[in-house]
Order: sequence, then structure tokens, then C-alpha cells
Amino acid sequence: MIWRSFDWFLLLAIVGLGWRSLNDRDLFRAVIQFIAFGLLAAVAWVRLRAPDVALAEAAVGSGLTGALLLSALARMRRREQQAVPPRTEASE
Amino acid sequence: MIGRGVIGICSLLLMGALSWAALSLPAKPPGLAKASLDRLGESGVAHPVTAVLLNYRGYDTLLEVGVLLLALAGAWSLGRGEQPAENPQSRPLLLSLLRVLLPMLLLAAGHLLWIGAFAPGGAFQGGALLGGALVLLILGGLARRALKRERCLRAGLALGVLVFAGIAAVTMALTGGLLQYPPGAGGALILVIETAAMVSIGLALGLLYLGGQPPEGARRSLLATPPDHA
Amino acid sequence: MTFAWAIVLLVLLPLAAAALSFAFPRRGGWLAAGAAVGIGVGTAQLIRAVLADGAQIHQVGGWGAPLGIDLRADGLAVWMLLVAGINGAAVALYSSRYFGMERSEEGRHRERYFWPLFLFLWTALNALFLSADIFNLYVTLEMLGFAAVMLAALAGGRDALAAAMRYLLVSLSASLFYLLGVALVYGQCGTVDLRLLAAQAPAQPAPWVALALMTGGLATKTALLPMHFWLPPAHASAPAPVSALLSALVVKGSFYILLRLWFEAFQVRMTPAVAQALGALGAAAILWGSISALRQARLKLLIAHSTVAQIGYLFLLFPRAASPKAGFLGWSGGLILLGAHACAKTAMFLTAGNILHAVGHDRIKDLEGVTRGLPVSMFAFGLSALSLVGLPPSGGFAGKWLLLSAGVAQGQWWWIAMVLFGSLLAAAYVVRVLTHAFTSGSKPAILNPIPPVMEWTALVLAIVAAGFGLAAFWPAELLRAGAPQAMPFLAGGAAP
Amino acid sequence: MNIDGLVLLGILLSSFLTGVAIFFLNEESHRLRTWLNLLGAGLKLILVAALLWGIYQGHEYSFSIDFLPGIPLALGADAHSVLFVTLSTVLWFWTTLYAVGYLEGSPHRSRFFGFFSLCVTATTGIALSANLVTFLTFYELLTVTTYPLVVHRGTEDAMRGGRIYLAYTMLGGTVLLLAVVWLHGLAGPIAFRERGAIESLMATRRGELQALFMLFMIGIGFKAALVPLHGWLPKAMVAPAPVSALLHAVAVVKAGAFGIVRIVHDVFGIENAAKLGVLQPLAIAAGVTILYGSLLALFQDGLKKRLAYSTVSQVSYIVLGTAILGPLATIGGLVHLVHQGLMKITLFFGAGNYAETLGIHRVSEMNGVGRRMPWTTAAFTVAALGMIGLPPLAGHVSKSYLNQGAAAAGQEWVAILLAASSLLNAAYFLPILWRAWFMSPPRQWPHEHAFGRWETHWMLLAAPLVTAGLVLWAGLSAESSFSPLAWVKLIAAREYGP
Amino acid sequence: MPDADYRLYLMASAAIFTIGFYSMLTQAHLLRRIMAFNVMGCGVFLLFITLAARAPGPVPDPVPHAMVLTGIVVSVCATGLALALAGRVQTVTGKTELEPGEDAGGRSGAAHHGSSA
Repeated sequence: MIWRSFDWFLLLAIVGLGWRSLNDRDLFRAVIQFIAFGLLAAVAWVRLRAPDVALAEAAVGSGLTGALLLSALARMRRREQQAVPPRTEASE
Repeated sequence: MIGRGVIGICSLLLMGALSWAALSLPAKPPGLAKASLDRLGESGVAHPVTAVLLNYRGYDTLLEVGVLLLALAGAWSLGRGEQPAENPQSRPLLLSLLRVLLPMLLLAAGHLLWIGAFAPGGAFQGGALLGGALVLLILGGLARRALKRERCLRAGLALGVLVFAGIAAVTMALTGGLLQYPPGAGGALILVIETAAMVSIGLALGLLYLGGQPPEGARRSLLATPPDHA
Repeated sequence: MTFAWAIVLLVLLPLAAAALSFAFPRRGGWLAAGAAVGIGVGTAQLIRAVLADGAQIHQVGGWGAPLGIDLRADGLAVWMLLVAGINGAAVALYSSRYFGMERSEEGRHRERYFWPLFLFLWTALNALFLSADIFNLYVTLEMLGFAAVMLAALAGGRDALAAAMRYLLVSLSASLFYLLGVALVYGQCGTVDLRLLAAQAPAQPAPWVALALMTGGLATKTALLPMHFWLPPAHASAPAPVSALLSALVVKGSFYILLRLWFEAFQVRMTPAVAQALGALGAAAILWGSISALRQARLKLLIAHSTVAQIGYLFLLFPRAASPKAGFLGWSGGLILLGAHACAKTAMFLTAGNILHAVGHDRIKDLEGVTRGLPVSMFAFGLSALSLVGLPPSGGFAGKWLLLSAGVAQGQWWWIAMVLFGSLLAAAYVVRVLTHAFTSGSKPAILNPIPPVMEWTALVLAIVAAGFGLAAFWPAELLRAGAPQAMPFLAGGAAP
Repeated sequence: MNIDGLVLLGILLSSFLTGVAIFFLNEESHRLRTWLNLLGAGLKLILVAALLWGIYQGHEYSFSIDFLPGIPLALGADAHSVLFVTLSTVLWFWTTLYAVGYLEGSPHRSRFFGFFSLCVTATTGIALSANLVTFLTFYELLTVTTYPLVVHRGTEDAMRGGRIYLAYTMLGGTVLLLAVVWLHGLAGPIAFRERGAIESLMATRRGELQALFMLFMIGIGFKAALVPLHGWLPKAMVAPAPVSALLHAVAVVKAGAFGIVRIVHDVFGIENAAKLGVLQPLAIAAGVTILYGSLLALFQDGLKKRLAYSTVSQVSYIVLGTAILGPLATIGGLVHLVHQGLMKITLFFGAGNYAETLGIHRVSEMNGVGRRMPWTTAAFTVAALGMIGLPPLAGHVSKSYLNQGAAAAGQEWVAILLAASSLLNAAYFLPILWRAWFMSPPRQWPHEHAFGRWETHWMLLAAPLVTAGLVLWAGLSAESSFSPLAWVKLIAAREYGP
Repeated sequence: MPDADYRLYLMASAAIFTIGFYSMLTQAHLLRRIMAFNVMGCGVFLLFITLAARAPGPVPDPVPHAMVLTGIVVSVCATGLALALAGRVQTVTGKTELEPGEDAGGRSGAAHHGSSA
């Protein structure tokens, strides 16, 4: 029963974060949510007895991908500042 | 462009179809769990996932290591990346963190590689940690000199594919079967492959972080000059 | 044994060459040459083996399906290998000069990265054609997609980059649709091996959805109408040799998987309705592609749109080959057409590259008198046009002839009309180009001279395209020798 | 396939290889190109002569290679083939000579003569085809190889003419392709056979056969310029004179006419076609074309345009003869295949000479050319009178056979038709001759070139004289045992059997 | 664990994939579309893993696990590649979105004169 509700919670959280991370107005928050999404997915993998995948997801799926996204975001922001005239819609 | 409404409806239909299909799948799927466990003995490793990755379906992994290198080559083909901006006040913190974290990461990577033979872990996870370590180095600005040694980087990146392909060809010569390891040699060969693969994976994942070829010091990067100015 | 060694030559060799050409950027050309030779030998071996004793199977790692991965070389596979080999080699030869012509830093940069990407592309194609395992096919598909996209981006212009970005997103999503299908199939059948799936032929709903997902994804990668929108900009803005690869080979890769799915793994589900639907999309593509090709102002865009149309022809294969009445006719017809289109399209894009480089633009209406500047190239264009229009004795004619005969055998007149009308439209848009090129107006300044190799490569390919109808019986034999077991009538069916 | 078959291949290659070789000559090497041209043409003549000799010796000639699955690419030398191949080879030789002279000093000659040779390769290929697919192949090749010749000048209206030409012929080719595929679907591979290859279907597939016959006639009618499919012919007049001569007398139109004969004789068989009741419509179409062409020719001032319309009408004599059941009509039609070729090519040579030497393009400018260029005009006159059907010239022979044939077949209307057409011919040719001989020349010609001791370049003069001579010979020696007529009689005998 | 929960996971996988797909089509910003691709992928992986977990027997089916590992690595490669390309697109076009209507390929020739010739 506990597990049952845990699954509900976990999956709802994952789906919710997935949605938020793609539809949040603020890109930075979106990326952070995406990373959280990846970590919860890793938890789900553990729950589904897939430790290998969980490891990989935590390290690659959310960790490295998150880092990539963050640095890319930083670069984009920088370029926007450099670009004349300064563009704004990228950071909405 | 089609309106969001239409897309939304299509997506809902898609979701319905997907759930329907997924739920209609047999509750006890006729998977390969049993088969893979039964023949684990022949595979040369004790951990089923590793057995699948490097023996049963080693061919996938071979191509995949290729994909990794391809992705990096693709990223580099776009021109030179840039050192990520580093804000000075966070740097000392980062450095002290690195001093602790780096050795641990390297150890952990090696450990994962080793235990991959009989427990969760293996080249990918290890490689991921290496990649993470490399990212940290880059962030800390400690990798500048390493990044200048482009030739070594290229060699290290290509290593995984070359070793893997080479061993595939050798096994072909020995046993007449692609990636068909000689009896008993499986474990050793797999370890060799994994080691080489881990190095390349780590390098590739870490270097992807630059978003391009490692930046050269003085020269203006291609990124700064769009070719069609010509 | 032959097959196993052929695999080494066809997959491992180019893969290693790709890695090496990345490690040693200056040796790219030579490595590519070596790989090309190896691939040639391997293909020849395989063809002989298949003609001698039918389809070949190799169990990687000696495990065998379902646990392991099986590689398989049958008539279809080796035919695709051959087509890829011919065009790949030609493009390699062409590129050996093409990128060198630009003496700038960018030029060197492009050349340095062209070779590894190109070799990865070739590896992916060979691996794809040989694989008999739908998950392994996914991996090859991704490798193909990455290589194709980055090659397209190599041009570096704003259009090229935007087009490549769109191409990448489309291609990635499409692959995921395919992968989702694979997951469903595995959950249902517990195997990912094409032939085992064919043996199971399950009737539950899940495979239907899976098949729909995979078909959708693959059709998108093949740029079948209405998922074609990404193709023209990507193919038109890439460097000429890359455009050739994309149009001639890359789209054929995903098409090949479609054939494998529908005619082998899930042939029980190849109902007339499905066949007609795919055929109808093909017909629509022929119309849309040809008409919009007529309206293009630039040569490379015209050629790219004609690719959309020609892909439409490939999909006419489904309703033709799916019927026991005319199976073999439609099957061999479609595949011969595929080969002919590949050669013709490569020749055309290479020609376009020559023109673009020689006169500095590819605006069709300003090509007056180009024939005088580049007689060989324009001759090549004309010859490949023959095959595109489907005039005898070109390969295009042989393919269309077989498709038409299949249509007659089935008494499906409306398809026949479609094929014929498409040919007329094709004639219209190639003649439009030739007219301008022949008109002796103000002679355009030939800015830079074209290395002979680049002109003659195009011409040789064009001759192949325009001439191999004369040998059309041979591929037909090859395809007959190793047709998928799943559909016996693809091997039977006496020719007309 | 036998060793003799290589002769057939040789006949094709003699011009094909010449063409390919010429493409790669650089523009300046005139002498070499000229020699290559004449060499190819001469070689072809010799090979054809050898072929004829061999056939008289009773050799069988056939050559075939695999093509489409189950369908060979087959060459053969039956009576029809020999008739047409001889005609096109002989005329090609002289046309080449003429073209060399005509194009002296004009640009792109390598391209021109390259396609010129390929064009004749296609024509001889059509002549020698032994089955339907081979015929189709060369038929399409002819379209492709003539297009660059039509647009050779590269001017705007040359391009327009070329587009129209291509539009018509491609459309025709497509219809033909449809017909061929369809027939193969019904009857399997179709090899040309005297008295037809579709006996087996006569009972069961009557309707489809009728439809097929119509498709064939439309598909080929485009090239044969049957009204209303003739639109391209006058437009294609933008081409240089030798090309027009080739198109009208040797290659395209003639190939169309020959194709119709082939289909009627050796695919359907005359009797079968008659049983299907498809000959009458064809005859009527031919009749309409004859009158229409002659009428329009009447109102053309442009010399080549007038000749073009006269071709439209004259070629349909062949179709008419084919469409009337009975040996005599068949003979009339077939022999006109040769005679019209000889006469028309002479006329175009003449027209070309006027244009090239004096810059004359319209009939109204021709006053007195007879005095300035007596030889050319003499040749022109012989051909024109032949066209009108004046005995003993070639045209007379054809027309008389047609008349008798029509009478034998009980189709009196044909006699009237022919009479009318002859009158019209006279009406549009005699004024030309009148102007040429009996009216006084203008003070100076539009564009006069001096060619030394002859009235024009000797190459330009030789060709028309020879062909005019042939016109005379064909008429005078018609009844001798070695003449086009004799050969045609042989064909007719075989077609109608014992 | 009881089958009911697996159904939960199966439906969740469908939902996640669809969310990713929807955003891939509706979002304009390249970064978002790239994340959308990752989300789609996660949905697919969830399906694989769930199927593996449902396998009869003591341990889950390793084959899907291996496939997912492959998939994860592929998708991180794709992400890195896509981000690099997106950055390049931004530097050249100054935009972080693809303007629609390039399908017509309006300006191509001009651009590849500069770049590909």
C-alpha cells in the first residue's frame, strides 16, 4: 500500500516536472526542473530494479545533460547580451 | 504552422493509443530474461546487463561507441567552442571542491569499471563519472593546458572505437565469428574493451561540454566569424 | 565465412577508418580511399555469395537470435550495399578535390571534418543494410542521422545551419517514435529479430500501434509527403557532395527499414488498405514534388524537390509488390528505380556543385550558355535527366517499366496514369534547366575552373544511371535470388 | 543470334561511335571531324550494302542481348527493316555531306554533328528493331537526340520551337509507352512478325485490342504528324536546313510513318486490323491530314514552312496506303515511304541552298533564282514535280498504286482525295517554279555569298543533285527488278501471304 | 509488486512521451525543444524498463536494460550535438528559434554561394 502510493507520488511528480520543465516561462528554472526530472527518473529506475540504468541516468541523463544544458543556456544568454540590438524573447 | 489546439488533440490521441497498446501487452512478457541468465556462464562476465552490453549484443555497443565519437566529431565540426565563463568569486570554492572530488571521481570510475563484471556498473557509468570529472576540471579552468594537446585528445577519443573494432576483427580471425570471444578469454577481452571505451566515453562526454572544438588561445575562433560573411 | 569477412570489410573497416581520420585529420582522403576499396571487395564477395547460394546469415558473437544479433545479406541487402557503394565511392572521389578548392581556413576545416563524418555515414549505411535486428537498426539509424545532419551543417551558412537544426530535431524525434515501436514489439513478442518476428506474426493491438509508430518515424526520415518539409532546405543548402549523399542514400536507409518491416517482419499486416494508403501518399509526393520543382528558382532546390517526387515513386512499390499477382514486378521495379534514382541524383547534385562553383550561383534563369563553359557537366546532367524522366534504356526506364507492368497485371490504371504523368512532369522540370543552359545568351563568366575529376565523376555516374537499364535483368536476378522469405511471391512471378 | 548479327550491331555502332568520338573533338579540328563524319556514313553504307547482299544470299540476321527481365533488346533484318534502313543510310550520307558544307564556320559543330550521328543511330535502330520494346527504346532515343539539333541555334525562338517539339514528342512517347506496356501485359513479349503477333487475342480481347490500336496510332501519330498531332512540325522549322531535311525526310516524321506501318503490319497484321475495324478510321485521319496539310501549305510564304506543311500531307500518303486493305494500296504506301523521302530531302536541300547562298527564306523572294542557281533549282524542280505526281517521276508511281489499291478496296473517295491533293500540290509548288524560272531576278539578293566557281558550295550542290537523280531513277526504273518498288512488292507479298 | 502498479508505470510512460512530443511541436526555443526530445526519450526508456521489470523470474530482463543504457548514451550525445548546433545557429542567425517557412528555401543559393562553393 505504501509502495502503491509511493508509485503514484513518484510518477505524478515525474510527469508534473516533465511538463513544467518544458513549459516554464523562465528557461533557467526550466532547466533546473529538467534536472530534477532526471533524478526522479533515476529513482523510478531503482524502483523498477534497474540499478545500472539508475546509475547511468543519474550520472549521464540528469547530471551531464543538465550540465550541458546549463552551460548552453549561459552561452546563449551571453551571446544575446553581445548581440545588438539585445534580444529578449529567448529568456521570455 | 498548425495551431496548438490541433497538436494538442493529436497528442491526446497519441497518448490514448500508446496507453492502450502498452496496457494490452502481455502481463508476463516473453522476454529474454531466462535465456540471458542461462547462458551467462558462457559470456565471461557474471553481471547480466554487462553480458548483454558487451557479449550478447556487443555489436550494438560497438556501433554505439562509434555514435559517441561521431557526435563529438560533429560538435567539433561546427568550429571552436569557448571556455565557459567563470566567475572569480566562486573559483576558490570550486578548486577546493575539486581537490576532494577529483580523486574520488577517478577512483569511483575505476571501481565501477571493475565491478561492472559482476555488479551494476561498467564502462558507461564509469565513463560518465570521468566525463563529470573533466567537466569540473574545465569549469575550474584546470584543463586549459590539457585542452591544448588536441592530438592526444583525438587519439584518446578514437581509442575506444579502434580497440573495440580491432578486437572484433581479431575474434573474427580466431573463431570465425564476429565478437565471438575464444572460450575463457571473454572476461579479459571485455575488460580491455571496457577500459578503452571508458576512456573515450569519458573524454567525449566531457568535451561535448565545450560545445565545439577546444578553443585555441589567441586565434579568433570560427564561432566568432560566420563563414557566410565571406 | 565469406559473409563474416565481408562484414569486417563493410562495417569494421569504414568504422575504424572514420575513427582514424578523426585522430589524424590530414589523412582523411587516403583513409576514405582505403575504406572504399575494402567496401568494394566486400560487396563483390557478398554479391557472388548471394547469387551462388541465396541469403546469408551471420550470428554476431555466435549467440544467434533472439539473444544475440543476426546480420543478414540477401538480395535486397546486397543491392542496397551496391548502390551505396557506387555512389559513396563517386562522392569520395569528387570530394577529394571539392573541399580542397577552397584555400581558406574554413575550407581546410571543412575538409578535415568531412572525411570522418562521411566515413561514419558509410559505416552506418552498410551496417543498416546488413542488420536483421530492429534495435540494432535503431542504432545504425541514429548513426546515419547524426552523420547526415552534421554533414549538412558543414556548409556553415545561415540557411545550412538552420536547415540542419530542423533536420536534427525532426530526425531525433522520428528515431524516438521508431524506438518506442521497438519497445512495444519487444514487450509483445520478446524478440527484436526480423525473421523471428515474421515467424510469430502476432495479431494483438500492440504491434499495430508499434508498426504505426515505426512507420511514422521512418516515413518522416524518408521525407514522404507530408513529412517532407525538412528535406528541400537541408538538401539544397548542404555542400554539393553532401547533398548527393543525402538525396541518393540517406533517405533510402529509412526506406529500406520500412521495406523490412512491411515485407518481412510484419508482412501479415500488409493489407491492401495499408499498401494503397502508402501508395497514395507516394502519388501525392510525386505530384507535389514535381510541381514545386517546376517552380524553383535555384538549381539545387529544384533537384531537392525532385527528390521528394522520386521518393514518391519508391512508395508506389508498396501497392505493386504487396499483391501476389505482380509481387516480383513491383518489388524489382521499385528497387531498380531506387538504384537508378540514387545514381542520377548524385550525378545531378555533383553537376550542380560544379555549376555553383564555376559561375558562383545556381539561379536557373541565369545559366545561359553554361553548356559552353562546362560541356561535360551539362552532358552529365542531361544523361541523368534521361534516367529521372525514365526514358529507355536508362535504369529509371527499367524501374518504371516494371512498375507499370505490375500495374497492368493488377489492372490498376490510375496508378499507371500517375507514373506516366509523373514522368512528364519530371521531363518538364529538367527541360526547364536544359533550356536555359543551352540558350546561347550572354555567356556567364566562369569564375573558377573545375578540376576535371569533378566533372568526370558526375559524367560516369550519369552514364551508369542512363545505361544500366540495359542490364536491368541482372539486379532483377539478384533480387530474385535473395528475396525475403516472408513473401515468397517476391521471388516468384515470371517477368512479363 | 548469330555471327552475322554483328553486322546489325555494326550498322548501329558505325554512327554511334562516330557521334561519341565527335563529342570529344575540340571545336577547331574541322578536317578531322569532317572525315570522321564521312567515314561513319560511308562505313554505314558499306555495312548496309553487305546486309542487302547477305539477304539476297539468303542469310538470316538477328542480334539480341538481355534487357528487361524476360525481354531482350533485339535487332533483326526483315523486309521492312531493310527498306527503311537502306533509305535512311543513303540519305544520311548525303545529308552529312550537305550539313558539313552548310554549317561551315558556325559554332558548336562538335555538339551538332555528335547529336546528328546519334540521331541517325536512333533512326537505324528503329529500322532494325525486331521487337516492340527495342522499337520503343530507339523511338525515345530519337526524340532525345533530335532535341539538341532543333534548338541548335540557341536563340529564343529556337528554344521555344524546341520546347514545343519536345512537349509533343514526349507526350507521344508516353502514350506509346502505355500502349506497349499494356500489350505486353496482355500478350507477353511482342516480337515483330509478318501478318501480326496477336492472333491469339483476336477472339477474346477484341475491345482492348481496338483501344490499344488507337493508343498506338496516337502515340506514333505525334511523330508522324497526323492532324491534329502535327503542331510541332512547322515550329521545328527553326532548326538548320540539314536538320529539317533529316527530320522530315529521314528521321522523325519518317520514323513515325514507319512505326505506323510496323504496328499495322507486324504487330496487328493488316487482316487482323481490318477484322478489328480500325483501319477505316485511320484511313480517314490520313485523308484529313492530306487535305489539311496541302491547304495550309498553300498559304505559307515562308519556303520551309510551306515544305513543312507539304510534308504533313505527303507523309499521310504512307499512312493512307497502310490503312487500306489490299496489296496494291500497301505497295503504294510503302513505296511512298522511300519516294517522299527522296523528294522531300531534295526540296529541303534546295531551300537550304537558297537561304545559305542568297539569304532567301520566303517564296515571294524567289523571283529569278533559277537563273542565279540553275542546278539547285533544277533539282528542286524535279522534286517538286515529283511531289505533284507528274509521270514518270517517283511520286507518280506511289500515287498510281494508291489509286489502284483504293479502287481495288472499293474506296472510291480516295481517288477523289488524291486528285484534290495533287491539284493542291500543284497549286503550291508551281508558283514557286514559275517565279524561279520565269520571273526576273531583283537587283540584288537579300544576303549573297560568293562561292567561287560553283553557284554555291560544292557540298551544298552535290547532295541535291544526287537525290534529285535518285528521284528520277526511282520513277523511271520503278518496274525494273532492282528498285524500291520491287522490294516493296516483295514485302506486300509476304504480308498478304499466299 | 502487483501488476496494477506496472499499469501505472506504463501509462506514465505514455504520458511522458506525449508531453515531450507536444512540447517539441509547440515550443519554439531550441533549448526547450532539445529538452523535449530528452523527455520523449525518458518516456520510451520508462516503457522499456517497466517491461523488463515485468519479466517473469527472480531478476528483471537485462536486455531492455542494456538497450536503455545504449539509448541514454545516444540521447546524451544527441543533446550535446544539438546544443552545439543550436549555439552555432544563434551566433549566425542571432536567433534562438527557427523561423518557419525556410521550407520554401527562399534564400538558399545566395548563402551557399558563400559557404558551400
